Amino acid sequence: MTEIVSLDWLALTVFVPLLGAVLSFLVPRIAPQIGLMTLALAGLCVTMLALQVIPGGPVIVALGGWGAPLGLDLRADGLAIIMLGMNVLVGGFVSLGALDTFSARHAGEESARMRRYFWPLWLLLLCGLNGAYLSTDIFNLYVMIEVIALAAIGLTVLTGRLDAMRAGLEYMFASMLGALLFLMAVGLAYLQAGRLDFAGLAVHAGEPAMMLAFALMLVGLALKTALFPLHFWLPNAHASASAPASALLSGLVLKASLYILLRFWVEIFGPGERIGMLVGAMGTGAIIWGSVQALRTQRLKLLVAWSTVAQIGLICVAFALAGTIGAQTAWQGAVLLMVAHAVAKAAMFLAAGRIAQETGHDRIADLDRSHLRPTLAQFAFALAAISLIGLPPSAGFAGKWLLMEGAMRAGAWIWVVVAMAGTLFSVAYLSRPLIGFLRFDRAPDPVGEHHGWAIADAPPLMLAVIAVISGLVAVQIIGVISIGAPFGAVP
Amino acid sequence: MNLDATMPDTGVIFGLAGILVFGIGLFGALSLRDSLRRVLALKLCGVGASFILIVAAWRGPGLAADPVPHALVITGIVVMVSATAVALALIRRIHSLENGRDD
Amino acid sequence: MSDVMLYAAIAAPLALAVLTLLPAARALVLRLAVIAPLPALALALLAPPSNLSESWLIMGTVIGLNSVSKIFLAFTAILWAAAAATARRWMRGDVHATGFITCFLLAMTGNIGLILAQDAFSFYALFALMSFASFGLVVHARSDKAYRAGRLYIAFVVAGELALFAGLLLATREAGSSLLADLRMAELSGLSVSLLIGGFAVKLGIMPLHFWLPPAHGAAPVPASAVLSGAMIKAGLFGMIATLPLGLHAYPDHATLMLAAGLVTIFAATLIGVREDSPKAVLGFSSVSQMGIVALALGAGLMAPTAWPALLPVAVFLAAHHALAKGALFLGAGMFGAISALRARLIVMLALALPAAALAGLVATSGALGKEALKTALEAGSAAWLPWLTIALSLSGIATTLLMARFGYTLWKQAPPAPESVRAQPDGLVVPVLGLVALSALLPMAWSLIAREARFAVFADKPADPLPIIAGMVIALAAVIRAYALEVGTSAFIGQIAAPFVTLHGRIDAAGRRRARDLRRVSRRIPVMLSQRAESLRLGQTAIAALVLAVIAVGMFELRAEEAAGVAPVIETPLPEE
Amino acid sequence: MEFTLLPLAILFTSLGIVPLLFALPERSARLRTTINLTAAAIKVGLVAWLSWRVSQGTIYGVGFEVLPGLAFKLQADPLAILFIALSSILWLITTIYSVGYLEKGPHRARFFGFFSLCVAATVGIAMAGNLFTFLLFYELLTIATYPLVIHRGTAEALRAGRIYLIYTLAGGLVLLVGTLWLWVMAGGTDFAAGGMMADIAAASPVQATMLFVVLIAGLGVKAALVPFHAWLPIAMVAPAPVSALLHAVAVVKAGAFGIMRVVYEVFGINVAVDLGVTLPLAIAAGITIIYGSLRALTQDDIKKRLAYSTVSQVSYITLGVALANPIAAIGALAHLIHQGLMKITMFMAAGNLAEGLGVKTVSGMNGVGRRMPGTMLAFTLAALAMIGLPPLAGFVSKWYLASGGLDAGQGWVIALLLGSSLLNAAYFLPMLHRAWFVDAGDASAARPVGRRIGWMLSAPPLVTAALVLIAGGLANAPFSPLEWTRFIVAIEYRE
Repeated sequence: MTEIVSLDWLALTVFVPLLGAVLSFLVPRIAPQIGLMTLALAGLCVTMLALQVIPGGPVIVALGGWGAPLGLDLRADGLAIIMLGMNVLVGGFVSLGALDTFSARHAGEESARMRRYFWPLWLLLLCGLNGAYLSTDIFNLYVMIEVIALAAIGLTVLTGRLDAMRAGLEYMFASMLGALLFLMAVGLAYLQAGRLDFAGLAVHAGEPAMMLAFALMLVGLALKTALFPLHFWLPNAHASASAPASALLSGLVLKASLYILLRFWVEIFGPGERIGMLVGAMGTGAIIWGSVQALRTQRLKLLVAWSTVAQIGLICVAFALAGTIGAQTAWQGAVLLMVAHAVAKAAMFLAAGRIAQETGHDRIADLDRSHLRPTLAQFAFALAAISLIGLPPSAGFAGKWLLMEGAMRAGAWIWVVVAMAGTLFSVAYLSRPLIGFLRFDRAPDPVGEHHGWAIADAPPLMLAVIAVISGLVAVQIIGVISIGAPFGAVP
Repeated sequence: MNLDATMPDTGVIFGLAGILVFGIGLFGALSLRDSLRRVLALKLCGVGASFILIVAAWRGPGLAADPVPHALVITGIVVMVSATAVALALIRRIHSLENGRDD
Repeated sequence: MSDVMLYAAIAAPLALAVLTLLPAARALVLRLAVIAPLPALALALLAPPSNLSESWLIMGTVIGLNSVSKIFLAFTAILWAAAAATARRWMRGDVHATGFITCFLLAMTGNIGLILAQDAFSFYALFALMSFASFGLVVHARSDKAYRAGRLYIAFVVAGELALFAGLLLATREAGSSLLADLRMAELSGLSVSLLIGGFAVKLGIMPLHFWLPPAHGAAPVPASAVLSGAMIKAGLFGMIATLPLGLHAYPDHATLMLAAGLVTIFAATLIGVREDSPKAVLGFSSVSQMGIVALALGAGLMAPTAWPALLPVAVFLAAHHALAKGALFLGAGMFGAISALRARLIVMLALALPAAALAGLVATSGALGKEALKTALEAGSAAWLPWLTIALSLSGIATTLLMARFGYTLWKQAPPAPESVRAQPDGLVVPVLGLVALSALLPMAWSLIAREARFAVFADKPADPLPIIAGMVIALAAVIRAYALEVGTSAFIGQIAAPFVTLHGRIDAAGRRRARDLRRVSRRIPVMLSQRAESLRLGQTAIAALVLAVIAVGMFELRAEEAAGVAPVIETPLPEE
Repeated sequence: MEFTLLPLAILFTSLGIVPLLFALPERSARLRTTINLTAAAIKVGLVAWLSWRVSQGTIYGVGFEVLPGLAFKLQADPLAILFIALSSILWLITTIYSVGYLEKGPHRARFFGFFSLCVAATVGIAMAGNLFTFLLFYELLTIATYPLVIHRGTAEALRAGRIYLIYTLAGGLVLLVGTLWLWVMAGGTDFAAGGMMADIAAASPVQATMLFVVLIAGLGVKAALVPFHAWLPIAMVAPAPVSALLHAVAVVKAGAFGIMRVVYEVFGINVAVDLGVTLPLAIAAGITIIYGSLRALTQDDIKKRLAYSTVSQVSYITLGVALANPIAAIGALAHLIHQGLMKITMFMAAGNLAEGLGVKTVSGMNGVGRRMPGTMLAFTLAALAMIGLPPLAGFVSKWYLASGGLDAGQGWVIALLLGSSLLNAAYFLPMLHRAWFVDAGDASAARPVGRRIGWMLSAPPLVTAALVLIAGGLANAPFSPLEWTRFIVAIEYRE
C-alpha cells in the first residue's frame, strides 16, 4: 500500500512554510502577502497529500536518502493528514485575523515590530508543526519541537510588554527543560536500541532503559503540553500574547507535543495500565484545577487560557484507556477533541481579542457595564464555547462522545464521571463572560444590537461556525484518521 | 546491543557521568531562582544529554564510531545555542524593561 | 323536524349568550332572553320522544327526549322563560347586567341541554356548564354576603363535579357504554352509585350537602334564585333518575343513607329555616326541606327496585310541583319588594298564598296530591321504613306550613330590596309571577292523567348495617372541618394545608442556600491557598522531578510484575507496517 | 411521486431563516415579520401535507452517519407528527403574538433568531429517528432557549437563566450518558415500536433498570418532574411569548416527549413493565402532579402560579405513559397537545394583562374581565379546561387517563386526578372570580393603563382558546388530536 514518490507534496508541506518564513523575514514589506500565499500553498500541499493518502494509504518519503533505520523518513497517514489539515485550517483563519490585528492602521513602534516579526515566526512555527506531524524518528521530532518552541516563544513575547516577556521567559525555561528531557530520552533510547525510528524502537519497548527514556519523554512532553501539574507556565504566556499569537499557541502548539506523546504511546512504548492511570489522574487534576482557576480569574483571556489547561486534561483521559477494549474509540475521540479544541480555542482567542479591542478592556466583571457590545465577536465566542463545552453538533461533542464511549466500553465509569465533571465545569466558567455579554441593565447607555461589527469578526466567526458544525462530519474525519491504522487494527 | 555485555567500563563511566551531569543540571534548573543561573543549569542538562549520545557512538573496541550520534550531538548543540541565545536576549530585555531603560 | 327542534332548544340560549360578546347586541339580548327557552318548551310539548346522535362531538354525543325528560324539560323551560321575562326588568340600569345575562343564558343552556343529553359526556358537560355559569348569578350582587355565598357554592360545585366525573367514569366503564340508557340498565357497583348520588345530592341540597344552597339562593338576584331553586336544583334529581339503575337493582346501603338523610333534611331544614330573617333565605331552606321529600322517594326506589315504577312518576310530579311553586314564590317575593302600594302588596300576598299553600300540602293542591301519591307509592317499598316515612310526610306538612308562615311574615317585614328602576315600573314582573302562580295551582289537573300507576310489592328486610353510622361520623367530621375552614377563612385554610409543604420547601431552600454559601466561601479560599502554597514551594518545578521518578517507579513495578508472571512485556498495538 | 426530503424541508423552514433573522438590522421590523410569518405559514402547510401522507401510511425518513455506527436520522412517524403539528401551529400563533409583544422592544433580531432556532430544535426532537438525534436537538433546544429566557438582560433574568442552564445542561449531560450507555449496551439507539431492549432486559435486568433511571432522570429535568422542577417557576421571568413557548411547546414537552419515546420505543412498553419501572415512574409523576398544584395554590404572581401548574400538568403525560395501558396512553398523548393549547393560552393572556394593565399578581386581577374581556374569555376557557370541564380539551385527556388508570388496575389514579382537579379549581377559580366578579377598586381603575393591546396580542390567545374548545368539543372528529393519538397508540401497542 505504501508508495514512495520522489518529489512530492509530503516534503513540500514542511518546506513551503520554511521558505515562506525566510522570505517574509527578508522582505518584511510584503510579509502578510507572503504569509497568506504560503498558507495557501501549504493548504494545497495538504490537500494533494490527502488526495494521495485517502485512497492509497500512508505515504512515506525518505528525505535526502536517509531512510530508516537512521531516520529522516517522513510519513503521512490519516492521523497526520487530519493534524496537518487542522494546522492549515486554523492557521489560515488566524492569519486572516492577524491581517487586521497587525494591520498598518495601528500606528506605533510596537505595532510595527509586531508586524515585522509575526509572519516569519508564525511560518516557522507552521514548518515545525508540519514537520512534527510527519516525522517518524525521535531525533527529528526533537528538532521539530525545538523549532516549534523557539517560534512559539517568539510569538509570546511579540507584544514586547513586560508581562509578556516574563511569561515568555517562564515558557522558555519550561520549554527548554522539556526539550532537554526529551533529548536525554533520545540519547538513552539510541543507547539501548541503536535506532531512532519508531518501528526500530518499538522492538525494545519494555526494557528498563527504554522505560527510563519513556519516563523522561513523558515528562518532557507533558511539560510542553502543559499537562497538570506541569501547566504553570501556560496561563500567563497565553494570556499576555497578542490575540492571533494566543490563538496559535493554544490552538496548535500544544497539540504537537500531545500528538507526539500519543504516537509514542501507541507506536513505541505501549506502557502499562498504571502509567495510563497516572496520566489520566493528571488529566483529572487539570480539569479540576484549570476549571477552578478559570472560575476565579478576573480577565477574559486568562479564563480562556485556563480553560485550555482543563481541556488538555480532558483529552489526556484517553491515555487512561489505552490498552483496554475501548482504546480504539477513545483515541479517536481524543484526536477529535484535539482538532475541536484547536478550532474552537483559536476562535475564542480571536474573539476575545476582538472584544478587548472594541470595549477597550478584558475584565470579565465589567463586560456588562459597557454599552459597546461587539455582537459578532461575542457570538463567535459563544459558539466556540458550545464546542468547548461539547454540546452537539460540535466536533467537541463528537470527541467527548467517543471518549466517553471508550470509557464505557472499557467499563471504566470513573472516566465517564470525569468527562461529565469536565463538561459541567466548562459550562460554569464559560458562562461567566456570556452573562457579561447578555446583561443589559447595568450599561450606562442603551445597548444596541449589531454594534461593533467589523470584517475582523469574520475569522473567529468562521472558525466558531466550523467548530460547531464539524461534528456532523465526524464520521468522515474518523474515517480519515483510521487510514494506516494509527491506533492498531480494529478489534 | 545489550547494555551489560558490550559496554566497556569507560562507557559505563561516561554514561553515568552523563546522567549525573544531567541530574545536576536538572536539579539546578528546578531549584534555582535567578534566570541566568537557570539558563546555565539547563545548558548543563544539555551537556549531560550529549554525553549519553556520544557514549552511544561506541560500537566496540577497534570498530569505527557510529557517525549518527555525532551528527545528532552537533545538531543538538546548534539547537541549544540558538535556544540559549533567545533566553539570554529575553533576560536582557526584561532587565532593561524593569530598570526603565529601553535599549 | 324534531331534529331541528332538539338543536334549537340548546342552540337558542347558547347563541344568545355568545351574542353578548358584541357590545352592540347586549341590549337586544336582554330583551330576547325570554324567547331563549321557548324552543325547548315547544319541544317538550310538541315533539315525540326521539334520539339524535353526533359521533364527532366530544367523544360521541347523543341528544334526545323521552317521556320523563319531557316533563322535566317542560317545567324547566317554563320557569326559565318566566325568570327571563323578569330579568330584563331587574337588570335595568345594573352595571353588571351583561355579565348577569351571559351567565343566565349559559346556565339556561346547561340546564335545558342536560335534560336532553342522552350520553354521559354531553350530560356532564352541560351539567358543569350550568353549575359553573350559575356562580355568576350567585355573586352578582358583589357584596360580601354574595362573595361568601359564592365561595361556598363553588366549593360544593367543584366537589360535586369531581364526584360526578369519577362516578360517570366508573359507571360508563361498568356499563361498557357511555349512553345514559345503558347506564340505567347496567348493574353499577356500589362505589359508582355512591359517587353519582353524592355528585347529584350536592345539587339537590340534601343534608349534609345543603350548606351552599340557602346562602346562594338568598344572595342571587330574584330571577336567578327563582331558576336556581326552581329549575336547577331539579337537575340533581334528574341526574339520579337518568343515570342510576333504579328499578333494576337494589342498593340497600345507599337507600338507608338516603332515607335517613331525607328524613333529617325535611325537619332540620325547617328548624333552621324558621330562624332566618330574610324571606329568600327562608325559601332556600324550604327548598332544602322539600328536596328531603324527594330524597325519600329516591331512597325508597334504591331500596326496593320493584317500587320504582310507582315512585318515578311521583318524584317527577313532586319536582314539577316544587319547581312551579318555588319559582312563583321567589319571583313574587322580588315583586313584592318592588311595590309599595298597600293594595298591590295585599294582592301579591294573596296570590303568593296559593303556591305557599301548595308547598304546605293544603287539600286539593299539587302538594297534597304529591304527598298522597308518595305515601301510596312508598307502601310498595320497605316495610320497615314505611311507618316512619308516613309519619314524616304527615309532619312535613306542618313543618312546611310553619316555614311558609315565616316566609309571609319576613316578606311583609323586610322584602328583598329592589333597585330603583324596578320599583319605578314593576309592571313587567306581573305576568310571569301570576303565570307561574296559575300554573302551580293548575298542576294537579294536568297531572291526574299521569300519576296512576302505583303497584305493590314485598320487600325483605335486611339486617342493620354499620354503614349509616360510619357515614354519620364522616359527615360529622366533614362538618367540623368545614366549620373550621369557615372560621379561619378559606384562603387561610388552604394556606394551612399547604403550610407544611411551603415550610419544607423553605427549609430545604435555606439549607441549600447555606450550603451553597459555605461551599462558595470554601471554594474561594481553597484555590487561593493552594496557589500561594504552590508558588512558595515551586510545586510545578518539583513535580517534574517527582513525575520522572513516579513514571519510572510505576513502569519498573509493572515490568517486575510481568516478569514475575512469566509474561514478556506486551505491546498493545501491532507494529506499523514497514 | 414521493418527496422524501419532506422532514428536512420542515426542519429547514425554521432553521434556514435563523441566520437571516440574525443578520437583519434591528430596524427592519416589517421584513423580519414577513420572513417569520411566511416561514411559519409554509411550515404549517408542509406539516399538513406530511400528516396527510403519514395518515395514508407513508413513513418518511432521512439520515446520514455522524459517528461510527450512529446516524443523524429524521423520521416522520405518527408520533412525530403529533408533536410537529402542535409546534408548527403554535409557532405561527406565538410568532404573531411575539411580533405584537416585542413591538419596538430591544434585541428583536436576536430574539426572533433564537425563537426560530428553538422551534427548529423542537421539530428536530419530534422527528428524531433515534435517541442520538434526539439528544442533538435536545441540547440545541437548551442553547436556543437560554438567550430567550434571559432576553430582558436584567440581574433577575440572568439569575433565572443561570439556574435554567445548570438544570437543563446537567439534564442533557445525564441524557448523554444514558444514550451512550444504551449505545454501548444495545448497539443501537433507534426508535422502533416495541423497543429493542428485550434481550438486554432479560439478560441483565439491573443494568437495564439503571439505564432507564438514567434516561428518565435526564429527560425528567426538562419535563419538570419533581425534584428536577425548580428551574421552571424561576424561568418564568422570560417574556410572555417565551414562557408560552417554554411551557406549552418546547422545553417541557421535549422532556415529556422523550419519556414517551424512551418508554415506548427504546424499552418497549412490555419490557418496561416487566422490569417493574413503570409503576415508580407513575408514582413520581403522581407526586409531581400533586406537589406542583400545592405550590401553585400559594403563588400570588400570576406567571408563577401558571408555572407551578405546568409542573403539575405536564406530569399527566408522564403518568399516562407510565400506566402502561393503551387507554391511558391515548390520554397522555392527547394531553401533550391539549396541555400545550391550554397553557399557551394562559401565558399569552397573562402577558396581555401585564402589558395592557400592568397586572402581574392574582390579587391585582380584580375586575380585569371587564377591562379585557377577550383576553379573559380565553383565559377562562383555558382555566376551565385545565380543571377538566367538558367539552374542553382538558376533560378529554383526563377522562382517558382515568379510564386507563382503571384498566391498568391502578385505582389510585382516579383519586389522584380528582385531587389534582380539585387543586386546579382551587387555584384557577379564584383568578376567574376576581377577574369577572369582583369590581376593580378605585385605585386600580385610576391607575395609568399600560400600552394598547393590538390585535396581534389579543387575537392569539382567543385563537388558541378556540382550539382548546375545538380539540375537546370535536374530539371524535377526524384529524382531531384524540383521533390522531388513537392512531399512534394502535401502532405502539400493536403487538
